[in-house]
Amino acid sequence: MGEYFKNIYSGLQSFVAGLQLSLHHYHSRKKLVATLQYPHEKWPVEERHIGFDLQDYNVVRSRLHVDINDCIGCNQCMRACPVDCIKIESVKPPKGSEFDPGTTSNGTQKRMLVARFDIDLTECMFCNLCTYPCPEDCIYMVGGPNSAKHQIEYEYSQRDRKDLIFHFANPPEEEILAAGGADYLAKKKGLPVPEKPAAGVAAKPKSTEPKINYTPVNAITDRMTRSLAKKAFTAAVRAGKTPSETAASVKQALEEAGKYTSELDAVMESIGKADLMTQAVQAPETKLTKPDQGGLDIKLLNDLTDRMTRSIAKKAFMAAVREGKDARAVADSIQSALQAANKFSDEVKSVLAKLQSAGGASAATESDQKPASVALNIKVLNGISDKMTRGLAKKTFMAARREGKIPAEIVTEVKQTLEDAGKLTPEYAKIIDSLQEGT
Amino acid sequence: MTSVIDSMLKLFGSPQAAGSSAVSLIVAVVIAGLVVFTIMAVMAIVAVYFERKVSAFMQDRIGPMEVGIFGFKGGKQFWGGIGQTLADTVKLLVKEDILPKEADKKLMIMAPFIIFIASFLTFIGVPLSENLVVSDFNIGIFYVMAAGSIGVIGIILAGWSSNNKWSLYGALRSAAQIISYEIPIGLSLMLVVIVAGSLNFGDIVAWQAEHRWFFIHSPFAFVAFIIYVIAGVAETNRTPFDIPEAESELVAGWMTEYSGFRWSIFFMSEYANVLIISIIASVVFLGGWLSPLAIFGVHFTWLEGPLWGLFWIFSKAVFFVFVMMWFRWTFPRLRVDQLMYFCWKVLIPFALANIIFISVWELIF
Amino acid sequence: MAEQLKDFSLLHSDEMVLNMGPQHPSTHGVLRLKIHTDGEIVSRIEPIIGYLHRCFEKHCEYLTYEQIVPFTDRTDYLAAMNMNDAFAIAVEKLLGIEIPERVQYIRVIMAELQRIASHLVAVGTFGLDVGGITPFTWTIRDRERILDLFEYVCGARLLYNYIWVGGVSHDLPEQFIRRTLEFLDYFEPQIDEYNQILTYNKIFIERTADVGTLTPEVAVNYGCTGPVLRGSGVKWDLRKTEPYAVYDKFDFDIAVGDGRMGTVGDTWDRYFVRIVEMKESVKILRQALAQIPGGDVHAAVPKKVRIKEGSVYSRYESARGEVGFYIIAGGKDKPMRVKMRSPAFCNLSVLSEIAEGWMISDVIAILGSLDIVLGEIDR
Amino acid sequence: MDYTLLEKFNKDNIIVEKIDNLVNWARAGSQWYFQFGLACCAIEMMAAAAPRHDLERFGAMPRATPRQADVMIVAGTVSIKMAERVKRLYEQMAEPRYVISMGSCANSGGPYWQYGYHVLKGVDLIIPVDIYIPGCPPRPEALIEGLLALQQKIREETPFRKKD
Amino acid sequence: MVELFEVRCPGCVTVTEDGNAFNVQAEKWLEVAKILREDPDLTFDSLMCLTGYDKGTDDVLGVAYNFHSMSKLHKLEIRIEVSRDSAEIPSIANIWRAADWHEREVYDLFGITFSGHPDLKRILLPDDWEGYPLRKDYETQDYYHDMPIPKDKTDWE
Repeated sequence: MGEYFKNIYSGLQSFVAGLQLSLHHYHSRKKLVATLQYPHEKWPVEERHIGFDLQDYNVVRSRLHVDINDCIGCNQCMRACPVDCIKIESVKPPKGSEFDPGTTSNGTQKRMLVARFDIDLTECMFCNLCTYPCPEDCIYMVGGPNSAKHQIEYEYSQRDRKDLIFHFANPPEEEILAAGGADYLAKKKGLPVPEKPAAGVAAKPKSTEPKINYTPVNAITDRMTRSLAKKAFTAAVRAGKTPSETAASVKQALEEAGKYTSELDAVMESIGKADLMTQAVQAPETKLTKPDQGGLDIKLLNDLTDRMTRSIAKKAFMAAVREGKDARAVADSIQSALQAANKFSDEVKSVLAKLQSAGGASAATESDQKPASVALNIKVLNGISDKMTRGLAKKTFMAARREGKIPAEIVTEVKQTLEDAGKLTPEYAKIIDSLQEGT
Repeated sequence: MTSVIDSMLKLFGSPQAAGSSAVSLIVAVVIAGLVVFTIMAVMAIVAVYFERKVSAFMQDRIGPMEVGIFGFKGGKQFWGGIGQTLADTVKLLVKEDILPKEADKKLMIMAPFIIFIASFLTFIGVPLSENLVVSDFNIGIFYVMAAGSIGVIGIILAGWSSNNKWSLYGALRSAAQIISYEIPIGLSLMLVVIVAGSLNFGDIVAWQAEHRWFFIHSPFAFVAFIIYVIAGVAETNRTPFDIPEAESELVAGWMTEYSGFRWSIFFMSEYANVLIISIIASVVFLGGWLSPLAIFGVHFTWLEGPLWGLFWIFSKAVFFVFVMMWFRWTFPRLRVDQLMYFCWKVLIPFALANIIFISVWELIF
Repeated sequence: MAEQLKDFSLLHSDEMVLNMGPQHPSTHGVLRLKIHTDGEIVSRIEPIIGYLHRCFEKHCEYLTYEQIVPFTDRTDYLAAMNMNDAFAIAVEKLLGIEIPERVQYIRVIMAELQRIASHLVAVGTFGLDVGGITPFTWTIRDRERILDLFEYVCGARLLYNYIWVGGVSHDLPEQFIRRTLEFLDYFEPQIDEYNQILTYNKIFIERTADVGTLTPEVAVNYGCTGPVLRGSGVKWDLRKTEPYAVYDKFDFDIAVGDGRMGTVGDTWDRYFVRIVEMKESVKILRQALAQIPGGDVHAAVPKKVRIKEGSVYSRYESARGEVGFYIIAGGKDKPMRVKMRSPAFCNLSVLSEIAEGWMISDVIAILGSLDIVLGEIDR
Repeated sequence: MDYTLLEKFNKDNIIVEKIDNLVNWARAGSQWYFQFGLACCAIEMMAAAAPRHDLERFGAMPRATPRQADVMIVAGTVSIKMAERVKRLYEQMAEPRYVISMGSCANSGGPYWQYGYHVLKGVDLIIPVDIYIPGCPPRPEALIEGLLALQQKIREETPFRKKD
Repeated sequence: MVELFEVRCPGCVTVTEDGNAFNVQAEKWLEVAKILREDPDLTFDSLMCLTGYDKGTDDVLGVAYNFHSMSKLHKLEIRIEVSRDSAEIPSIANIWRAADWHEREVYDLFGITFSGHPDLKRILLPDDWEGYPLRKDYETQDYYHDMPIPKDKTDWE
């Protein structure tokens, strides 16, 4: 019994101690409150002395900033970044051109023009590894010891993710052209390189010359011997030797380096037989898995603004292309996929129409062996009131159409699946029949 | 102690006239109902703001500051953000109010109103000042106890109908807790009735006017007061007994599936219960509308009027509300079986022993 | 009606599977507990992890040693400095390079500050699980001051990339030592405040004493380390038994659970070990700050870390227990395989053993006392 | 850019506002955020709710159930296994719901975008996001600035006017 | 240490070339494990770490066990190498309970099945995940429950 009361007494004592402590915090709140009222009092605030003075910080982790005219385009930060979120493209002016990229603030002469310096801050992990190797100290995190240039900056939350990609270098187009970056500019705009020799610029874009055909030399597996062989091969071709002479010179170069092995003989005759130059570069086909698709290009889907619709559309696009369907079937499968995820909007319809027209040119020539798969209108199936049956009907409808069945077969198949699912009511049957006439 | 409704009836013409009495009765009841509803709503809004500020200061931070009229005013000024709870209520009013598909729709809709009706009914019996009680029952305490216990039904209904394991757990736990803690409350209030001799609040306060305030009347009365406060905290599901809506365990107890306006009704009736418990405590144990100076025999006439009664009751009630908030932000939470052990093995034996001792005490003195 | 009630088999009450899902206020992150309960008593628990698996070990195959350091922060984000330190020590053991004295001292100071910060969060969230909300805000308020110190040194508040292979990225700013001593003087009375409001509170003791006791044999068998193992009375602390860096120069003792409030190895002991460890860390910090030598910090930082071949397993005492890095060198500057042995991974596997038979609110308390961090468990 | 409502009320202190502004003010004033801590950003979210940067000042109260939450702050890496849960929890939230994507991992997969086979590359692939907060982890002030930006976005909404 | 094994079970333990670990054949592993645990002057009572590795060159998957004795304070590393397609190692989960989850993790990320394990299923990845990620020849799948895994960087490459 005594222990019972002792237990209660010690309990009461601890309660009183706790209560007294929280009352103390309540009363002396003027002294104890530790709140920094953010929008009005910024970090660090000397008067409340919560933080320290900005100047004597070693370094500050906030937004990355690049002084672009100090950047010599050496790509050190790009290599140091563990996440590869820095993308630099620089244009090297050709040998004799008089273009002068200028000098950096501490006097080093810049040798190339940095055409693009993007940092994707949605991927950056703010680890500060890129600021150490920079020879010019032009990339640093804003604030801290360099607060003389920029106040600490961590307030840049955006509504759209694209604004979080910071483009630090955007030189005007004339400057890039002056630096001889015509083909770079063209590639960036995605136009086929040869057609657009920039008016007025004398420099002949080099890329259309026939290039040296390295395929036979690339067959050598071991990296060391391959690079040696390639060096000898290019020297021989440049000197204008015939294929058999180049093969001999390559063989001789490899023997000096002691790398020549018997299995290279096969490579040597392949060099002898193959023609050393590739013909002029034809029009660049789209980098699609199936070249025969003609103008059908995944890039067209890029102007779908909403990310989710775009990713669903691309998924359906890839699936359809992998089955080798023509443009219209591809557009149909994208449309049904989007409808299933009720993301189908008129904006998507316009994109799909463009897709069809781009693909249409090639589709017309292609012999249409499948019976004209009449574009059965899937919307008719929406008439089915019950959600479950409608989903089932649509699934079978799409599956049947994907195999390219003729409308009559599709109708029977849809009815069949509804039947064995015990969902087929006369009223639904009528809707499915109307599918056929109402195309 | 005349009740508001009787005075209103006299106002609208003599009660004998058959025709008018029915209409005037309805009008009087509706007006009284509205008055009580506004008191509960205003009390809930002020209590939420007060609670967030008190909890903030005890945790070394500042509560709501930016919303409302008195915003940031430099370093040391802390009482800003008045409009915060107003913003909360308006937002909750226009929030989407989800009823899950498998949930039992009708019960789910009914549950909040049952709980609200429970606290609404108890408000009617609770006196606010000398002759300011909505309807004066001569069985005051008994009625308040009975009306208060209806809320349990609503809680179980809410927990069961929202078809969610968490809310079922929360509902069963809180039902067990509220029912078992009504016994100590009943017993401690019964002590007062034994001594004061009547169930009516008016008589109890009158008794306290002649003798001393009840809680210092005798040592056993003080123990009864302590038991009442502890059981009152448990009755309104507040820490250290807030197991039903324990954030860290049951997500939000039986309120998990509720959102928007229905949830705000739960919130409002919870704070109404807190107010009811503290008003009853101040009336029964601390001499209701008697001014504290009366203890020392100092009688200022200008301190005696009905309005002053209202002021004294509310200051004592606010003190109790502060104590409840103080408990909430200091103590951790008890486990369910410890809670039951504490109720049945500690509170009830003490209360029963108290009744015996107090009756012996009354015989002697 | 009568005969229907006769056979009570109708009222079969089988177990209910309760799903404390990946999103739950008290699972310290994204852990899912599948709990088989009948009524309140828990009969079987199955922790399901993997909701924060971020492929750390796959990244290590593609990144160089310097680039892995920021990724080690992100595994145990509550004790990031300890993770950096553990990885750096492992690679230095593989490289076989000598670290200057000053760097060792700086690393010990950072490690101990980080241990205090991590224990503060552990104590705070454990209070939150048991219901006391105020201790949580007080501990996080004091932790903010440690984060200020870290920010003063390396700029970042939570994930630092400060301890590199062979040294540290920046030397201590000149005000650092004075400000840290200021913090230590401010911090010691705060620990007594936590004790007053939480540790010796009767309800807290009632909730945690004799709950989820972990016997030493089971702890060793499951590979538990750190405060969880020391809470069960096993005197095992890598800083003492296998001293790395300059820990052998300081005198501090290992906090061990002694069953003051209940049996040895219960939830209260595991919690109290962390409180005592904070006091020990303050003792170490005072000695380290007093004896710190001068010297260049970047002396032993190699230009490019290249390791021919070889493999190493090195252990380090982090706030949660024994962090081990098993590194197999990959020839050039990239490791072939880095395996991080995470203490919370083993500590969590004990949960199904010690939490059976208790009630749901106890499972929450036991989980809180294990102090797990999901980033480190799922890697 | 004036964030607080103080200036607005000071100018015309007669509170005659259209019903839109009242509702927007209420919604902006009480953003109850859904505790959705996944990884390191969750610790900074806790620090934002702690005494030094007090989220409660803006009326932001942490709610544990999706039903009573308005803002879902996705703080941390959304792994593939967790993605379905995120989507289901988002759908369980009551209607005027907003999403703040906090930290690089939630914005676009962050440091794990290249070799993270189990990491979802950006939470906006599964749920629509209102505000992206950069940082790894973003400072608590950055989170508060994100909340203020969301307040600004809410104020521009017109919930009661027909969407013409 | 080696001669002690020679006495107990001849011909099952060989020292690896870099000298600080032992190679054991998968078949003899249970036997050796029991010796490690029960032998009075070995008493390796705590399994420190269990690492799966894939050297990438020849098609061999390996598992490295690091043991430690709390009482005798000495450490030991044991490596077991198995062929890539028939990766089968006897499980030591019932000798050291710590191995239970670690073996599930190695199975999850490398695909080495541990025979005799109480419930061998994926621990980190979702159950219907194809492929074993930490193998060198693993390439990520395009879609999982129609969520794209490789990052679609087309709009800002």
